Amino acid sequence: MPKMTIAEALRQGIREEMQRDKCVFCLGEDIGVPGGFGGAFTVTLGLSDEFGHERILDTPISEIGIAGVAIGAAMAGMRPIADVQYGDFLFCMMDQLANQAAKMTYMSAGTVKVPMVMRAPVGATGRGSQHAQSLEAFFTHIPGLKVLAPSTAYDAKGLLKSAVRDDNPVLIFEHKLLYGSKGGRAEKGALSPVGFVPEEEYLVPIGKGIVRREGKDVTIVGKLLTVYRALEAADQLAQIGIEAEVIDPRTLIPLDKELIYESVRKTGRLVLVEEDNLTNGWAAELAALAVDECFYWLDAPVKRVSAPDTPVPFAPPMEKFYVPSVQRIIEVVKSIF
Amino acid sequence: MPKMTIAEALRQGIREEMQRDKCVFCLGEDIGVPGGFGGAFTVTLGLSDEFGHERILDTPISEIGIAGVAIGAAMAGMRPIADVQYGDFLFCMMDQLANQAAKMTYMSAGTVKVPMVMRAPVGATGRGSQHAQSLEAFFTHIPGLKVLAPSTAYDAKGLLKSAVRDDNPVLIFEHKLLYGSKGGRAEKGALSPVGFVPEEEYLVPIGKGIVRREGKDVTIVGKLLTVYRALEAADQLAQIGIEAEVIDPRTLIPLDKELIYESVRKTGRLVLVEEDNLTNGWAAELAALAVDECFYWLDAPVKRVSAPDTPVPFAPPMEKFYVPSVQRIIEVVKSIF
Amino acid sequence: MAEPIEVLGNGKMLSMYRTMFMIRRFEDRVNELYMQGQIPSTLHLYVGQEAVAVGVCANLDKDDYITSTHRPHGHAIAKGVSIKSIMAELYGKKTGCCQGKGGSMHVGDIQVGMFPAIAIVGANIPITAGAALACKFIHPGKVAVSFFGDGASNEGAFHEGLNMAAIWNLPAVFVCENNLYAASTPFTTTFKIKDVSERAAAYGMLGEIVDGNDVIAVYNAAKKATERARAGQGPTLLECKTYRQCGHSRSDPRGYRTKEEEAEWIKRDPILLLAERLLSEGNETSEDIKRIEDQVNVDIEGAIVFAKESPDTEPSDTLQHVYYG
Amino acid sequence: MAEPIEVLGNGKMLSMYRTMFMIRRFEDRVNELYMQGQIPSTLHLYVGQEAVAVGVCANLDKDDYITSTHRPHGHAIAKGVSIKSIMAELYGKKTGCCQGKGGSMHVGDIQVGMFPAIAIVGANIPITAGAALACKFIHPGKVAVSFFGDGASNEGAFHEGLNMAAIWNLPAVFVCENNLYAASTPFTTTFKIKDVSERAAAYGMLGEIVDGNDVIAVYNAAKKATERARAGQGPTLLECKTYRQCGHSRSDPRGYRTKEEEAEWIKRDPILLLAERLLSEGNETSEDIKRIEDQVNVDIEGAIVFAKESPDTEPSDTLQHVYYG
Ligand SMILES: Cc1ncc(C[n+]2csc(CCOP(=O)(O)OP(=O)(O)O)c2C)c(N)n1
Ligand SMILES: Cc1ncc(C[n+]2csc(CCOP(=O)(O)OP(=O)(O)O)c2C)c(N)n1
Ligand SMILES: [Mg+2]
Ligand SMILES: [Mg+2]
Repeated sequence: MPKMTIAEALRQGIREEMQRDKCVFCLGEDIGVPGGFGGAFTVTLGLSDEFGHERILDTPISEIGIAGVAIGAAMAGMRPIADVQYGDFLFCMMDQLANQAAKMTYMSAGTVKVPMVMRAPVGATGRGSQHAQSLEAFFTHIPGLKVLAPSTAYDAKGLLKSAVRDDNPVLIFEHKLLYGSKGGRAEKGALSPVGFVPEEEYLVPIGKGIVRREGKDVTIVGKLLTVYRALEAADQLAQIGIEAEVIDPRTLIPLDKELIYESVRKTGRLVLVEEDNLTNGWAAELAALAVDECFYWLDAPVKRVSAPDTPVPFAPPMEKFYVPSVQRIIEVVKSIF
Repeated sequence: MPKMTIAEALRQGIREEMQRDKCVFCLGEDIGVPGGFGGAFTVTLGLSDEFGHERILDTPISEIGIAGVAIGAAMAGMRPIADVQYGDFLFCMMDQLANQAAKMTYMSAGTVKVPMVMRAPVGATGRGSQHAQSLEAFFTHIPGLKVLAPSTAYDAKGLLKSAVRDDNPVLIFEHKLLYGSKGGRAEKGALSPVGFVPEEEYLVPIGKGIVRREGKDVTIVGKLLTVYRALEAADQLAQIGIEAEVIDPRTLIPLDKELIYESVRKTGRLVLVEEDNLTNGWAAELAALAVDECFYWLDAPVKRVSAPDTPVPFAPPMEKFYVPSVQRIIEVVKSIF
Repeated sequence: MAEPIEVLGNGKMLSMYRTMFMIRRFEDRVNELYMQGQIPSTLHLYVGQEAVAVGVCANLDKDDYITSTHRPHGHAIAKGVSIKSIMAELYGKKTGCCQGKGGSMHVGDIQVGMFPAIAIVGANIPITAGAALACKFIHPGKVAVSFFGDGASNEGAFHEGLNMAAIWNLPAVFVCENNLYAASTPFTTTFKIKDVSERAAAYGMLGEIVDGNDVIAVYNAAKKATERARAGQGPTLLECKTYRQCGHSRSDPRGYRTKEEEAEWIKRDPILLLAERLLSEGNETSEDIKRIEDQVNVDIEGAIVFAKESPDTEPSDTLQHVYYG
Repeated sequence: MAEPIEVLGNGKMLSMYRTMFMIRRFEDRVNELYMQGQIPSTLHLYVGQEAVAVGVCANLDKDDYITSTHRPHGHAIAKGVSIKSIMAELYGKKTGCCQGKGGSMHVGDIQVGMFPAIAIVGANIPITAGAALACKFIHPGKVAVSFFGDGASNEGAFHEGLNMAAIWNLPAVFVCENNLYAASTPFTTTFKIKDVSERAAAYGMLGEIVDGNDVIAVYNAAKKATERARAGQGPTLLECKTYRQCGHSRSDPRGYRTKEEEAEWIKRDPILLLAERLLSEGNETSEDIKRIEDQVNVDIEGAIVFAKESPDTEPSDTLQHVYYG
């Protein structure tokens, strides 16, 4: 089985789905230009040679248009895979995603479907406030959308393929430091996990989380980059006798709640780690679920290790402070023992 | 002291601020057209006669432009009061609010200010999915913005005046069923609270909540319309011996956390009521704060009485089901005793 | 611009007359029922603009697509959505075209190629480009048509959608119904140009203007535009000059315009104009026309009865259809 | 288009030369330092477009406003932001013009009328209209100028912002730097029109095209546009045809364009062109020019030293400046 980066796994997933179904196509900025980048993080690199420029469609810088075209094409029978170069630009197409894509099926009483995928890179990478945000929490609050957050190459390909086949609008959030993009598009300080990815067909079901590390003392839930931070923290915590269970939900909407409840009911402690502003972040929802559904099992306050309530600063010392660190996770976990 | 509706109180507040400071002006769609509506809910009715069409500026249907113009004018020394006809349209200007207005002061290290106000009517009123949403939770998640939610005429005028004088971008969410708009613009099934509003100058400070009803058994926090639903529920609960304390935060960002903590530490029970989708709503943040800061005082699970995770349906029986009812609040409160 | 009526033939003329009259009666009755409090919510009526929807849709068949706006009843009827299901939707009944989920501003029926109407001004425009892209890919010969107002052309969505349709040479027709007002705001308040169609040039697109109250003129202009689109010759921005005879929504006293202006336009009522031509050039008799109108009235009253007698939605229906399938 | 050099006078010419050369050297050195890993993040350099920023800003003073983009170094230098504070910002130092909060894509200094640069393509355009509105209200005679690229004119924000500026006759100048590419995407891929300036007509706005590599031509065109704006005669869309000699960002191999095309444009390097005119028409000597360049090099090396020796930010600085005051 070949080893792949997340960028390669996504590319392979797109390739397989485009080969399988002629209604699948990609649209976005700079995704297929000859001699170009293959998207901001090389995910579509080379695909326009394989599939041509009609199916790897380079768009104007028009995010409303990209989303609108994807929605219209999807309602008329296609299966678009759209992308934005940075998740921050989803705000430019927010109406199309929140008011249109998410509501068409509902307003039509289930007679219209919008099978589209929107991919968005997130995470702070030294680019300042407008190329760094994590937008998951805005979209987990919009009924009608599904929201995915793959953190491994295996999940990236498997979830992308499931997303393309889903009959609903699906957002896939991808972390810039996990892509493993190469060459001129590589990211400084990237983690770039490489993993075994079957070349043959497989799907990762939407709505199933996974326990990345078993433990009996505390449950730590992370997503994307913070899954890795949590795992590193767990290893260090083990050395002082705290066995942390680390959960990667993989899908944010629909959420595998039972997996989390089970773990919390076992450990009695919950720490949530995300690279996003604290107030009204996704972690708030998990805390709210836990204090409702697991109240009688909780032995300590539910803690959130999030970014502070500030825009993302540029200078490295501040950005480092902004993103939840292994050290902060360890301290917070210790604080509830 | 005269009695006013919220629409009248807002109008009076705008009038006073425009008289006080020539840099204050209004912009929006249909706000000043002669013989027109004075905005979708009559708040600016008549003001263009008083202040002229330069200061009550009718705009094209261009939400990106409205927000962008407000931001640029604010950074260059004006104090714009912009509005959207329905809160749902804030999604059309999301980039300007989230990426621009909220970040200019930060990115400039505090050297640039954006003293603008954006008013937005929210709430379900029989208009279907795209004229009905409550968008508070999207904006409480954006550092750099302040978010207000006045539920009485007194607070509406006092908070609006504070917002106009604030040197930061302030969003004011107003509930359609609370305006008390008259004539052709009246709302079916409106609550239209009327209250005493001093004609002279007064301010309601941003960041101070208020206890609307004292009680020792359970804390209920609502906002906008659900404050009234909570109060009604509290009266009925009193008849079965449950004394509920009802809190109206009035300001969502910055939030008067201590007021809520104090109450929860006293009652040991917390129920959150909001007219918004459950998942990742504003109530999630309050639950997350409580389970962290009040954990050892909580005697029961923290409960949320929210709208279900669906778009807003059109037909009255469904819409009625969607919006949290007095009955649902009562049942949920009983369920934790 | 308008071809002699013979070219089209009386059959076509009469069927367009029938549909225009159907829309008019539908809106008039809906307005009465709304005033009586039988229909909930708010309404944006199409009175006076019937020639646009009918003249355009007479060039479309079931598997061509249209997108619409907050003012969609006329488009829906012209595209062939059953008046029973539209009426029932306005009543919020389970038998409505959106089973009560959508309401007036979101009527549609994918079975006849109409997506749920979109009440976010301008948002339907790039979506139309997307549907047109799908036509190009998988429904050759089909077109996607977007209806929107003068005000909508000030939205960023208009700009992005038209440019994409132009550069990809998509089979789309963008029908701008310029009724001189965006809600209460006069055209001249928000445009420094004379005609919306001037904006087509900004995208290298063909722009045309037609008398939106002359259904034959609209029909012919739309015929050219749809034929070009079907033949792979690209999109058109078709501006139809027309007038909303009623208020913008609900009870709108229309204080922002003069009674004289209204009178001028009502003189050029599109249904009146067509009736006159049918009598003169088409030498139909007023009996023929009366017969059509009587039948329409019967149908509409039938739709009202159907709507009233249809079952209400269940509260728990709220929870269905958030996701497809 | 370009007036004879005498009209402008050698003083002006030399100072524009100085600023253009300053930008060029600044970008070249920044690129070296970036490649050496001394400067973090990513960079969008302005090499080849210097004549636009300089020719336009030579018509502005400290209290006129400009908004910029992801490619702002040239605009900042031309508007008078100190190169020390820009350099320090790129290094992420506390002495930077944004105290390390902004970085390359957000440099600015309100003291000299430059808002933080906006890296959301097109988003600065309606904001410029807003600043122009404020000029009209409270800063009579002042103008607001927006710099943006060809790609930005496909954003909805462009459409809405230009229309508002036009209908309100605002003192704004919209400077489109058409460098033929949006990142890797050639102009012709996303435009069916020949020139961005054609879009001005869609708003009833004046549109002009100028050779963006001829600083005198840019200066004169911007002079007319800013004078019109200051005199209350409304906004202009000024398209400057130019070329980005460097890559789009960081290490961009520029495989999407030919070396021949690059060579053609480099032949018309704006700094070279001005130098030639100074020597011929301006009859300056190469010594005069050399003297200017030497001084600039000294200043820039000084800025680099300043940046390197400046203190880093503290982690806890992150928490400041979320709100004003
Ligand atoms: C994005 C957005 N902004 C504002 C509104 C409120 N609104 C509804 S209809 C309307 C006027 C639309 O004018 P026009 O496009 O000319 O269509 P018409 O009503 O004349 O048919 C407005 C402002 C909306 N629905 N969507
Ligand atoms: C809204 C938005 N979409 C996409 C991007 C990513 N992006 C940054 S620069 C760029 C190209 C801009 O092209 P142009 O406007 O011509 O300016 P140039 O880079 O040529 O100076 C793109 C697509 C962005 N920053 N903002
Ligand atoms: Mg109109
Ligand atoms: Mg460019």
